[in-house]
Amino acid sequence: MHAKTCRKGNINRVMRDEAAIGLGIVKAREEPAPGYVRLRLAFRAVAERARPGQFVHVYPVPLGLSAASRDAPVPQRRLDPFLRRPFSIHDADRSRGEFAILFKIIGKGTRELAEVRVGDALDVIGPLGNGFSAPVGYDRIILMGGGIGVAPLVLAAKDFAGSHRVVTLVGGRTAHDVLCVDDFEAAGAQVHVATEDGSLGFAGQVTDLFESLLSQGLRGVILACGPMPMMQKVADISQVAGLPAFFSLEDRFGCGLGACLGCAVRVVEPDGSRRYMRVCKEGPVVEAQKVDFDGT
Amino acid sequence: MHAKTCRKGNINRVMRDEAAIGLGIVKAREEPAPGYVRLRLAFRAVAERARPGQFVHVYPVPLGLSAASRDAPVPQRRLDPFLRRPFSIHDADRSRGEFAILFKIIGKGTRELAEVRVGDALDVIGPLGNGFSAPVGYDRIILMGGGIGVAPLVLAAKDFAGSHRVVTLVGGRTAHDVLCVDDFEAAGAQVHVATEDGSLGFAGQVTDLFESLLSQGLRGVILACGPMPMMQKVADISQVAGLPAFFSLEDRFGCGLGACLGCAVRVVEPDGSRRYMRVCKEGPVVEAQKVDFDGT
Amino acid sequence: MEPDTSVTICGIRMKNPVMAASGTFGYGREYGEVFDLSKMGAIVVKGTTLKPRMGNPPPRLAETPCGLLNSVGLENPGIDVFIERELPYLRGLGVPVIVNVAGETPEEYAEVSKRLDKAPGVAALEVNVSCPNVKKGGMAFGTDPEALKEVISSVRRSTSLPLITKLSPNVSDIGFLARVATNAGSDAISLINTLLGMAIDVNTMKPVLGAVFGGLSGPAVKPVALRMVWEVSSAVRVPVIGMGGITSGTDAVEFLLAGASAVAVGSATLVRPDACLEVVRGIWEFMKEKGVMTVGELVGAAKRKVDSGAGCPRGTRDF
Amino acid sequence: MEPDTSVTICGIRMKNPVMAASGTFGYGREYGEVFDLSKMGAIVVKGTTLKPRMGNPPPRLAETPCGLLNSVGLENPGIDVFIERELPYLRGLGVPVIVNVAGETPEEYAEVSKRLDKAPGVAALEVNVSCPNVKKGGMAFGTDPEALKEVISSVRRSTSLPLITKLSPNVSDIGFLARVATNAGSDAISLINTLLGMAIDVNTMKPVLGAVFGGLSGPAVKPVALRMVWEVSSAVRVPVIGMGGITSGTDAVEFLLAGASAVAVGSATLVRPDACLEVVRGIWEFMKEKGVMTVGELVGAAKRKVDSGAGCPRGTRDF
Ligand SMILES: Cc1cc2nc3c(=O)[nH]c(=O)nc-3n(C[C@H](O)[C@H](O)[C@H](O)COP(=O)(O)OP(=O)(O)OC[C@H]3O[C@@H](n4cnc5c(N)ncnc54)[C@H](O)[C@@H]3O)c2cc1C
Ligand SMILES: Cc1cc2nc3c(=O)[nH]c(=O)nc-3n(C[C@H](O)[C@H](O)[C@H](O)COP(=O)(O)OP(=O)(O)OC[C@H]3O[C@@H](n4cnc5c(N)ncnc54)[C@H](O)[C@@H]3O)c2cc1C
Ligand SMILES: Cc1cc2nc3c(=O)[nH]c(=O)nc-3n(C[C@H](O)[C@H](O)[C@H](O)COP(=O)(O)O)c2cc1C
Ligand SMILES: Cc1cc2nc3c(=O)[nH]c(=O)nc-3n(C[C@H](O)[C@H](O)[C@H](O)COP(=O)(O)O)c2cc1C
Ligand code: FES
Ligand code: FES
Repeated sequence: MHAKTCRKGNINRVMRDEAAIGLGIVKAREEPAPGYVRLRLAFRAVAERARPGQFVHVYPVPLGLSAASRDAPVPQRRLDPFLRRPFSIHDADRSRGEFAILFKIIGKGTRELAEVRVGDALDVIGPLGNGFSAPVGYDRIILMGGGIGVAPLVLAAKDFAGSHRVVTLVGGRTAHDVLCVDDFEAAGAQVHVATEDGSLGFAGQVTDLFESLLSQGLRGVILACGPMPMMQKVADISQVAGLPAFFSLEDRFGCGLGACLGCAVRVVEPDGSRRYMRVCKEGPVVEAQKVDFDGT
Repeated sequence: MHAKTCRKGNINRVMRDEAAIGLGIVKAREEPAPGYVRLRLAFRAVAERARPGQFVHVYPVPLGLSAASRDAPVPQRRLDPFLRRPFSIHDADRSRGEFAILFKIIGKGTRELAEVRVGDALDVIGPLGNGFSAPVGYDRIILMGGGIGVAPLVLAAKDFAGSHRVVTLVGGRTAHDVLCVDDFEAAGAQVHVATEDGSLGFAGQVTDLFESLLSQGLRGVILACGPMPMMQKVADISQVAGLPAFFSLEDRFGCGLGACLGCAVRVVEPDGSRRYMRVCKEGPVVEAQKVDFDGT
Repeated sequence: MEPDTSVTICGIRMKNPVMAASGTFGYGREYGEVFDLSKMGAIVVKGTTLKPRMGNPPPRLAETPCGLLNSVGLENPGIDVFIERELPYLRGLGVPVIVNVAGETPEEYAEVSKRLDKAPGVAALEVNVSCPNVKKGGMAFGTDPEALKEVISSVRRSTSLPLITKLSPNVSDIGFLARVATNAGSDAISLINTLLGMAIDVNTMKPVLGAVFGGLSGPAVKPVALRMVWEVSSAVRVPVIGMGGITSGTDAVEFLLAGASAVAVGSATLVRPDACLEVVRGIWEFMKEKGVMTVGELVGAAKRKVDSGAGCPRGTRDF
Repeated sequence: MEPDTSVTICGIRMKNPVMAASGTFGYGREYGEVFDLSKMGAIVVKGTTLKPRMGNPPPRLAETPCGLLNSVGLENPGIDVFIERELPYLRGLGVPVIVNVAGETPEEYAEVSKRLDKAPGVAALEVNVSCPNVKKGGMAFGTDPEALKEVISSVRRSTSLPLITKLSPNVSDIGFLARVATNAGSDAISLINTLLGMAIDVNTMKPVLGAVFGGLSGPAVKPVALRMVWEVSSAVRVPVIGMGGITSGTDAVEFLLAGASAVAVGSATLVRPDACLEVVRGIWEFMKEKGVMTVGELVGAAKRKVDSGAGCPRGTRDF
């Protein structure tokens, strides 16, 4: 059923039980580390539906409170930057109707998004995508995040805490790039840190840490997010270890809804054939062994 | 002589005794009427050099105090809107190093410019253009403004007040479009108002009021600013009355410096030949009889 | 009296002149979850070929100033799967469905068109002549008049459905190609498809797109699209469907004034799923405000003003 | 060691690869009041014709999304006035001066070139083949291979100065036209000139520009410009001067990576008078950061990466 299109004011709209489209009001903004910003947004329909591993598609320019309260049916949007940006749902407080994103400032869009102030309104569609799920038969979840890859794992740690034991491996180049350790601990997860320069925790890549923990007997379902080279290593290691692994993938998104075929990752089907999969709709979470790393 | 290019911080630069280029800090913002905004900007080099009838060329997106204080040699500028916008210098307080612009919200750029907050920094070049001047032999200046055309006349009223008697004719469609009457009176000018709907002052166009005052014996140098059809009437009437008249013209500007030939108004030379004149450099003030209204 | 936004293009009656542009609306399903598709003028589905196509390697999108590049590469499940799995859904929407047809040879275009000719629920075909013609060494059908004639003629022979030719903007003389297409039997012209472009990532020092080149769309291309609509609607007598950078009702009105009889919205939908409806509303509000009662009054109105003296024709302008 | 930004293009030694693009820098005087012009790579002056030209009626400019349209119409005082009044000033700046030459017939181009050949202080000629050819019914020299060949050949015969042909982007196959120009004797290719476009004012329901059509420039066209630079630098062996939408050092580096040996900055100068110097600084900083010592290392580097396997050539891409 279609929710009615409301032409006035800041009323958000739910799209056929799946995702909502509308304005998220910025409730809090913090910089957990230089170059990283965490925003807490009030948008009940998104927060209530959010599952770990899903994402929101956000127009990266804050509209300001005035814009949100104005009589405009759709808030005035700029033409540049043109596209929305995808961000993982980092956290969700379903009872308060709020969710969070955590992002790294890297380009035009995130630079603008970093300028939001509390009270600004952001144009959001979400939650989108499939989200993480754990196959039965494992009582432990192993979360692995490289750099900003930890963003989707915090909600995963919280949500899986009820049903699983959660171990988190957080990697970064230096201690400055290691994010969210407190959040994982607050969620009751056991946390291991790796830094490439050895400035914090294990000295080496997070995949090296992973191998070392595996050799100490760690077992569980792997949910990982990070740069492609890291993912490929995780795929290889988990295959050797015989553990199920799932990735939250990144790609350049257009619509975010599965319509434009702009986001593509090559996957191997069970019959060995290859095809491009829509990361936004059939992902962003993909089974590790399905990804055809040669095609990326 | 070239002033040194200063690569850091908010230091403004004077271009060969003429104009300055740099950041103007917003000191005050008010809306004298709905849809009109007046900004007072601190930029000493502009304020000190400003003559009535000159303009500033402004990039219409506020940069924010943070941007201004950042280590960027040139403030980050957006790509859309792309061009600067020209605005007449509306007022100048040379001792405080501040000047004002008064503008009407009409499109993309002025909509953004209207959003500035006190403390924001604007990228400004100015003062540019020739400015008003009065031929000798007249002790009275007749200022005529239609709508937002009053913007450049306030500084004219103030500056000519020392040497001339100043009469101001302000026209608008309704009483709401009649701006700056207080300012003209504060400058010691005698003010006549005309509204097309008769809601304030004389009922009719400002050019009708002008004719009526002429018939009552008014004489002087006419300095006018308004839409083209009004200008054409003023040109005709002043020619018949044998009075010198000068216009501040509007056109779409590119560089504002005379280099791109993007701003053109067709003028008649003394020998009767026609050519396009660069409004930004040879104007924006032009002798009324010089304008070839057929070529606009 | 309220403005009437309905239009009829090659016999297809539409509630309003706004279509979803091919390739940005999939086969409709994804947007069907977001808003009521029956409010649209028409839906042009994604480029469909005889055989399934895998499409190009990622990345397939790159944002550019006020626009985007795409190199999707006509990924589609092939015409038979389309007819079997997608068309029934589309047919049920109560909106004219236009199928964007692509191929590598005139024969392939003809075969796809023939299969669609028999499929109920197709309102018209849009012949996409901007994809590469491998037979002819990579030269697109849309830029070579001979090849264009051949493709349109063979499609014409294989179907009685209304034919819309979608022209490529990467040409010197778009009006000429439009005449070639209509002479070969096209009932309407749609334009513009994307402008060939590219982006380079200075960090990796490589092209951003996996396919190196991609098609530019979005507001950045609007001035070029408007000019081509103006030229084509002067060159041919068939209806013109204008697109390229439309994000608002005002943009759409510009295209109508330039001579388009209908418009399509592409990239804007990627940002605002219901962009088409926003555009419809904007057109309606513009008509209301100006007291324009039918879309027809707007079509080509700017041209009539210029013809009557307010500007110079193409031959006399200088740059 | 510090990066060396100097380059030599057809024997013209430049401090850096950044030129002011023709038509946006006048004859230099206005910007000479704003910053030290001797820091520029080169100055290309505005299009100059045999006789004075009045230019087009206003409005001549229209802002568009991330760009602008202009229809200045080659307003200029004519070659003799240029040589007498403007060249002496330019000569004194200590920067290579390139004169943009335009005309309505091959003979006119040749005559202008001949007069410049004898004028001291001209480093090269840029032959602007994108202005209308009235003789040939409004078809621009830059889109007709035969006409292009004729113009470049006759200019070639009338001067020994280095010749740069400035190509129009409004064509199907820019690489082919570049080959025509170099075969006719051009020593370098510059591109892109503006894309033909238009804007319509929905309030007046008329085109914004007095001349109806205008040329689109600025960031909006950058993806098209980059692609054409990539194509042309693959099609010819002479140096390519790239332009179209450059506003930063990063933009310029993209053009170098795509195969340009130097770049020009046009529209950006209208917004930031010293945009060229900003671009120079940005290139320098990029080189410094990446440890690139000479501009030559950047030229075409993205192409070398793709040739070595990271992408597909033009013939195989799809849209
Ligand atoms: C499903 C998903 C979830 C994500 N979650 C997060 C998150 O939680 N936190 C976070 O910091 N980042 C996340 N990203 C990456 C984030 O979307 C990009 O960093 C962001 O889009 C960059 O935008 P920009 O304008 O700053 O960069 P620009 O380089 O200016 O962007 C230009 C274009 O490229 C796209 N783009 C550039 N880099 C990336 C990238 N790495 N991934 C996808 N698109 C890119 C942009 O969206 C835009 O369309 C996620 C990406 C995806 C696909
Ligand atoms: C010398 C001069 C002095 C001016 N002084 C004032 C003033 O004091 N107060 C004031 O309100 N306005 C003034 N104007 C007009 C003002 O520049 C325009 O209203 C403003 O540029 C509109 O910008 P926009 O982005 O809101 O409109 P848009 O329509 O979005 O602008 C699109 C483009 O057209 C140009 N443009 C649109 N309308 C005009 C116009 N009427 N005149 C010039 N360019 C235009 C813009 O600069 C921009 O390049 C002056 C113009 C000139 C030439
Ligand atoms: C992601 C994407 C995919 C497209 N796929 C097709 C296609 O399959 N067939 C086609 O004819 N045009 C295709 N186009 C072009 C659009 O239909 C349209 O002509 C173009 O994008 C210009 O309109 P716009 O600026 O509104 O997007 C595609 C455009 C985009 C952005
Ligand atoms: C106002 C203006 C005037 C121009 N005049 C000329 C000209 O006289 N001759 C010419 O070859 N190109 C001319 N051009 C084109 C530019 O030199 C340049 O090729 C084009 O604008 C693309 O670069 P840009 O995006 O950096 O502006 C002009 C461009 C503008 C904006
Ligand atoms: S982003 Fe459009 S299909 Fe995934
Ligand atoms: S705006 Fe460039 S010459 Fe006047």
